[in-house]
Amino acid sequence: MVVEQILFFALGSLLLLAGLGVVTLKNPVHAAMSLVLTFFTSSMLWILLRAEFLGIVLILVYVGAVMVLFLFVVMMLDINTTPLREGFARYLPVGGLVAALMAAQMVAVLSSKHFGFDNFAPPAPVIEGSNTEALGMELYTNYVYPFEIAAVILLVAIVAAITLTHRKREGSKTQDINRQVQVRRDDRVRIVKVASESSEGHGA
Amino acid sequence: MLDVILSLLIWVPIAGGVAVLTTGERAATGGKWLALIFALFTLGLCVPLWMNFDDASANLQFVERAAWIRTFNIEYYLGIDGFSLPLIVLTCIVTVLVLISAWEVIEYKSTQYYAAFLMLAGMMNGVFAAQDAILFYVFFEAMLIPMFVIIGVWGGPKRVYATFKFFLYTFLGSVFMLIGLVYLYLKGQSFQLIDLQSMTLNMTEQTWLFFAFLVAFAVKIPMFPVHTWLPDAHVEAPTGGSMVLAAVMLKIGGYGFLRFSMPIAPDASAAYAWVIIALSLIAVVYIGFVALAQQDMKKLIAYSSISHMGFVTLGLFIAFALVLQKNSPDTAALAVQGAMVQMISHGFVSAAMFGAVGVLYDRVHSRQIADYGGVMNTMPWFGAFVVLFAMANCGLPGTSGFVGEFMVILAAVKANFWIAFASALTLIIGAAYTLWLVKRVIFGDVANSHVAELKDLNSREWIVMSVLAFFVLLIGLWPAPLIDVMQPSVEALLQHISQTKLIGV
Amino acid sequence: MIPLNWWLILAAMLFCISVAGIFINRKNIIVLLMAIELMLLSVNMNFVAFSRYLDDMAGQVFVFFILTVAAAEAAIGLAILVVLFRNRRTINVGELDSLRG
Amino acid sequence: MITSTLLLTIALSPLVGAIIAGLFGKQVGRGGAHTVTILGVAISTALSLYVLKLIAMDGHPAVNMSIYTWFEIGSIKAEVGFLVDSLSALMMCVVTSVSLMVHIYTIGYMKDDPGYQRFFAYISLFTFAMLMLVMSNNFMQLFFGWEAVGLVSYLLIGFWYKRPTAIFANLKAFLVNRVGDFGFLLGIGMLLAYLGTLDYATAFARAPELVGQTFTPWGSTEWAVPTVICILLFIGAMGKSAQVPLHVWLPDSMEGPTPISALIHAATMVTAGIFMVARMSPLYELSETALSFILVIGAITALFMGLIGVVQNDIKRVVAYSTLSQLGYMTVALGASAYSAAIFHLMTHAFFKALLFLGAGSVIIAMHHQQDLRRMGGLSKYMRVTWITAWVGTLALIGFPGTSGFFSKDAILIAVQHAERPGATFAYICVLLGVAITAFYSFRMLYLAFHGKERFGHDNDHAHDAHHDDHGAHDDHHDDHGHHSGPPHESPWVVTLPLILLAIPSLLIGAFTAGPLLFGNFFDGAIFVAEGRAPLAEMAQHFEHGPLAFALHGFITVPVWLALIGFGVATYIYLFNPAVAEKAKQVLAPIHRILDKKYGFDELYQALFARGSVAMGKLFWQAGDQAVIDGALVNGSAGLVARTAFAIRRLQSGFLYHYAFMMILGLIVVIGAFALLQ
Repeated sequence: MVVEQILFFALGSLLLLAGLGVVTLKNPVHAAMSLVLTFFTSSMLWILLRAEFLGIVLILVYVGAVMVLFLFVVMMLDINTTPLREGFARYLPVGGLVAALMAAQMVAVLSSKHFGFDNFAPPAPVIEGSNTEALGMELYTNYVYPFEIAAVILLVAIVAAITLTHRKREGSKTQDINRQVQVRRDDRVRIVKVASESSEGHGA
Repeated sequence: MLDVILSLLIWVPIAGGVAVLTTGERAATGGKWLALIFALFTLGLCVPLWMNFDDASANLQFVERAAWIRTFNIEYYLGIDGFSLPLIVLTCIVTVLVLISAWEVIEYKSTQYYAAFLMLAGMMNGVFAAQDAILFYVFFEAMLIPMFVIIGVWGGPKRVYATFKFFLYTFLGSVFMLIGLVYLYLKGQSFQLIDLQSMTLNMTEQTWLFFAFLVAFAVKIPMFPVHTWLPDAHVEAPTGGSMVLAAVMLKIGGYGFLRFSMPIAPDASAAYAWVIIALSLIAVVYIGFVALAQQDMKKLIAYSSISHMGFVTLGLFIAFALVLQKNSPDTAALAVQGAMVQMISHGFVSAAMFGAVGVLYDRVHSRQIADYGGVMNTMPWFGAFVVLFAMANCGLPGTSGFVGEFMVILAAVKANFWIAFASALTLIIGAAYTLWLVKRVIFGDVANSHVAELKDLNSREWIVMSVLAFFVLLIGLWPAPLIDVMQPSVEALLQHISQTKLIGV
Repeated sequence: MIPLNWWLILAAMLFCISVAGIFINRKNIIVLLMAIELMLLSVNMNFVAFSRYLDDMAGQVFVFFILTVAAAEAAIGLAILVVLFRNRRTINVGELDSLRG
Repeated sequence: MITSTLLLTIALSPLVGAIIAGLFGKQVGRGGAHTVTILGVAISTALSLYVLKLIAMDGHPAVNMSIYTWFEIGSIKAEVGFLVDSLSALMMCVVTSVSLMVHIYTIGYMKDDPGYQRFFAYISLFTFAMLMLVMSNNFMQLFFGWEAVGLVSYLLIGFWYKRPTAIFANLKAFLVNRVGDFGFLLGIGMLLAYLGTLDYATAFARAPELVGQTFTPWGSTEWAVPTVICILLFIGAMGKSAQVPLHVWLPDSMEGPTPISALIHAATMVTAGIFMVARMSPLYELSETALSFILVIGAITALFMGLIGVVQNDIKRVVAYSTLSQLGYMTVALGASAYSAAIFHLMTHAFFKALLFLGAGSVIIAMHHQQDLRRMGGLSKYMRVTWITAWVGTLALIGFPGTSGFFSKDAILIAVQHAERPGATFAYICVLLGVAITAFYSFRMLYLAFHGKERFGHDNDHAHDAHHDDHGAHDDHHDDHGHHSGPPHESPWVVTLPLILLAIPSLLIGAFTAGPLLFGNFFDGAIFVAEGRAPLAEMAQHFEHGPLAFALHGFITVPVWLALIGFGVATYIYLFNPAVAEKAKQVLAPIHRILDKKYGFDELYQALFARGSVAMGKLFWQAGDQAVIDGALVNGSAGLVARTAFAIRRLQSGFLYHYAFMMILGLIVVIGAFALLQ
């Protein structure tokens, strides 16, 4: 049991450090990298919590897709970050104060008499079967309908992202098959009657 | 025909208004004649109404009942008694006079001007004939729209401010009344006035209802603190507009007290009667002095009509003291009759005064007293009429102005000497500001070139002035027919308010 | 054995860090978006922890849905960012206040 | 037999004349106007005399009938009706006869005035109003007549509406009358409240019930109800009959044409107040304090107004102040509950005062509308008839034994002497002094106008232009008709005939009517005097052996001696050496200034009431209406809404981070609330 605790503390502190990094690092790319680190540590934690499918999915979805997107955008747009950074020091105390206040509030709420977690039973024994199987069972029976909606949401996201950013690039040649097929003979051919050059003299 | 006469009185003018609207601008004179025909027809309807009105009974007559909104059992319920009849006749007369007086004066969209007045007349008749609270409320609100248009479109330079102020003031007031009515409905499941009046209510309910109705009708009368919209509305309104506004629309406040506040919440009214009496006395004296300091003719007459309307509320509410403490029902009847006659007579007198100012305004386009002087030299007949109406305004016996005030002051002496003392001051203050106006405008030497080339009354103005003079003198010299018509209703009202509603609760 | 409390406190700390992040660099949208991702992550942490301790798969299912939503949100956020950049040549929040009242 | 048609014709014929002359003036023309009006008034005069004969001679009982109901509410009834008894019959005759004289006189006086028809319409309308007042049998119609008479006097004073002083005077007259009517109406209100009826007969029958009742105006003070009612009614009389505090309008009403000064401001309207108190004698007898109040007010008016008459230079104002003082005498008689003496003096005064006024009018015509006594003198040579009749009038005025004035004034003096009422001695002193002063100023006027050096002289036209005496009211209205210079000449017969017709009763009527009126039972039905009081009893003994003996006896009484003193002083100053007048003026300069300023009443009222109320009106209007109600409440609330809206608008700053910050703030608040509330 002790190993678990050690692991928990190590990963937890790493997680917090990475989170801090995301927020404080100057260069957005470094911030993105620290966010990736955050995701990794949290997926390990999730595995610790025996939610291994989700841990893997987290890596795949977030790190694979979202972070790549972030980096792609950061790199593509030549954003000069200098103006974005100033005011950092000025707002640090306020930010810190608010964060501390919220943390205090949450801790007060969580550990106090409301939820009564302190006398919460220790984790139940190992559940049978693999986590993925259980998740699949749950997902495709009780939560089919929300699952479909989630799919629709993703579709909406795709369509929205494309329509927003799509630009019509001028000068790109495309064939309009339909019009090509409808062409008829006399659109293209014109017969012209020209008088033959006669010998008896050049016109009066 | 008799059993539908009230609906005719309401819907004929409104239909007439619509018909005149359709004639459009091209056939302006045709439209005007059509409007006049409709107005005269409505006035003609009043004759059988008055003839067949049985002035011995106090219960409703010419009753029409039809379901309107079943879910809240609101009914299209019409009926008149002694209080409504004279007011309806007054409305019809004033409407005809207003149409005549605006014949050549209004060129800009004249048919719409006429249509607005016809619709206004129809709705006012509706207010006086409605016996269902919601029907009353609908007409009460609908009436604002034509008036809003009349002042808003054909008014003077600052008309927008004036119309908004007028509309918002009245509208705010009437919202409180609606809350009161809804509460009553929830308690008694009915909107008919008869049921509302007979419903037993405890003191707190009555107090709340009384103050809700007070806000609505105090704005309309107008009573002291909420009166500032009237001078602005009158200064900016066209002549016809201020004639109707002064002659009839102010009476709806008084009529409202008679129909709603007093019968529905008699104990609260009796308990808070001193509030109304104090406000009325302020209106009579304070506004009298304010009228003295005016430079604008229309503002002066507007303040004078607030002061005269102070008598109406005074007459109505000293009746409580007379019936309950002094238990002399006859003097209480004298007070309420005085209030009613004051309403009718003020209708004619103030319409005439505004008509007179209108005659001058049409010629010189100024309402400032300083711009006039010695009008009598160039317009002798107009001068004679103005002196007559000025005398009626300061309550000279023999004119209608005197009858109402005389009865209210006499009744007030019995109620409390000092109330009578304060209200009788109007004899002096009223005479002071009216005759000072007459002195500066009518008498004296010809003041300036404008006055020099004034022409005397033309035939149209002659008709308006002589009809109003006839009624002012008729009520002044022989008020008996008007009073006998109202007597049974007054006695019924007094009998009703003498019983307290608190026994059961 | 790790009591549930710790997990919750850990998630709460993470959440507060992301809130601080929003405060600190108020001008840089990208970091803002990242902070939001961080928030979502901390929420997911809670869910997983509850699902584990209450032995109920619903928590994990919900995390699954949050992931989809988060991805969609990030995608659209970046798309807006790109469009914004194209029109205004800058994504510095300080200069973008044309929608003020 | 007095029937309702008879009484209606008496009352309405002047009205018909007025309507025809007024509304159809153009069509009827000048001749038509005055014939129709004079015809109307003549009819009512004849019928009134017939009625008086019936009631006085043939003992016809008093008539009390109602014509139509004005309004009827439960037990309260107000009708239009007639009560004709000895008192009102006498008043009807006085009113109609004087009015007839004035109508005839006006033909001459207003000969070339553009408003000719209008003037005739007004004076016969006035006669109608006065008759309605005199003949009424209930308080409502009395009030109607009361205010109608005030209206017509307003119209007549302001007849020449082009002149600013005239329209100022008529507004002042109407407002002061209205102050009187204010008290009068409250009196009627109290009567209705306590007796429940407006009708004379029932009111007088129930009057004794009032004796015990008290009225608590405020807190603990208790007032006797009859006293309050009588004083309030008397305030009305003070307004109408111009007693001291409310007298300011009468001298100014001289702005109107002279005929109306004679008719309204000497003979009829001003006596309405006296008539009303006499008519209400059953009420007045119930309250001692009210009677002594009347006594004191009358005495003050009699003495102090006479004093002012001494310093007046305008002929009409001298006569006006003498009217004021004579009215004071009548009020004093009422105060001494010698109502019959007051009415008797009222009648005789009507005749000789109208005579004096019309005489003054004839002088004014002759002097081409010059009213200033200092511009006249020695007119006796040119105007014999006016001069003689002026003498007759003056003798009657000062109460020269034998003349009608002597009988009526003596009756008052004796009545006051014997009245045992608080204030009686003070009144007696004032009245006695008044006799001397009356003699002094009336002879002063007589000498300045008719005797002595001709001061108008050749500088006739000079008299017209610049020289404007402070209150010398030139009728500049008349200048346009081309004044022909040259010596003054006697007025046409139309003017002199009324003078003569009025001179006869001024001399003789006293002797004939003193007996029955004062001591006989002429007024039995109408005037009620409480048993204990018989003010005229002592005079009755002197009167057994006929009026002539009484007149001779008069020579040795105190008042006549005082009159002779006054006459002597006036003759010495104004006939033999006028310089004394100037010297006296310097010596008594302060007194002269006070008198000239008419005790400052006018300035006080003008400043306090006129300007004061306008200022108060402005204050209420600017401060009250504009600032408080409009500014603060109406536009103020609108402004408030606008300001709050602007403040909220700034929250939408457009910066993303502000919105984020607000979201997080909301989150913290929610968690905080959740944590706290659990």
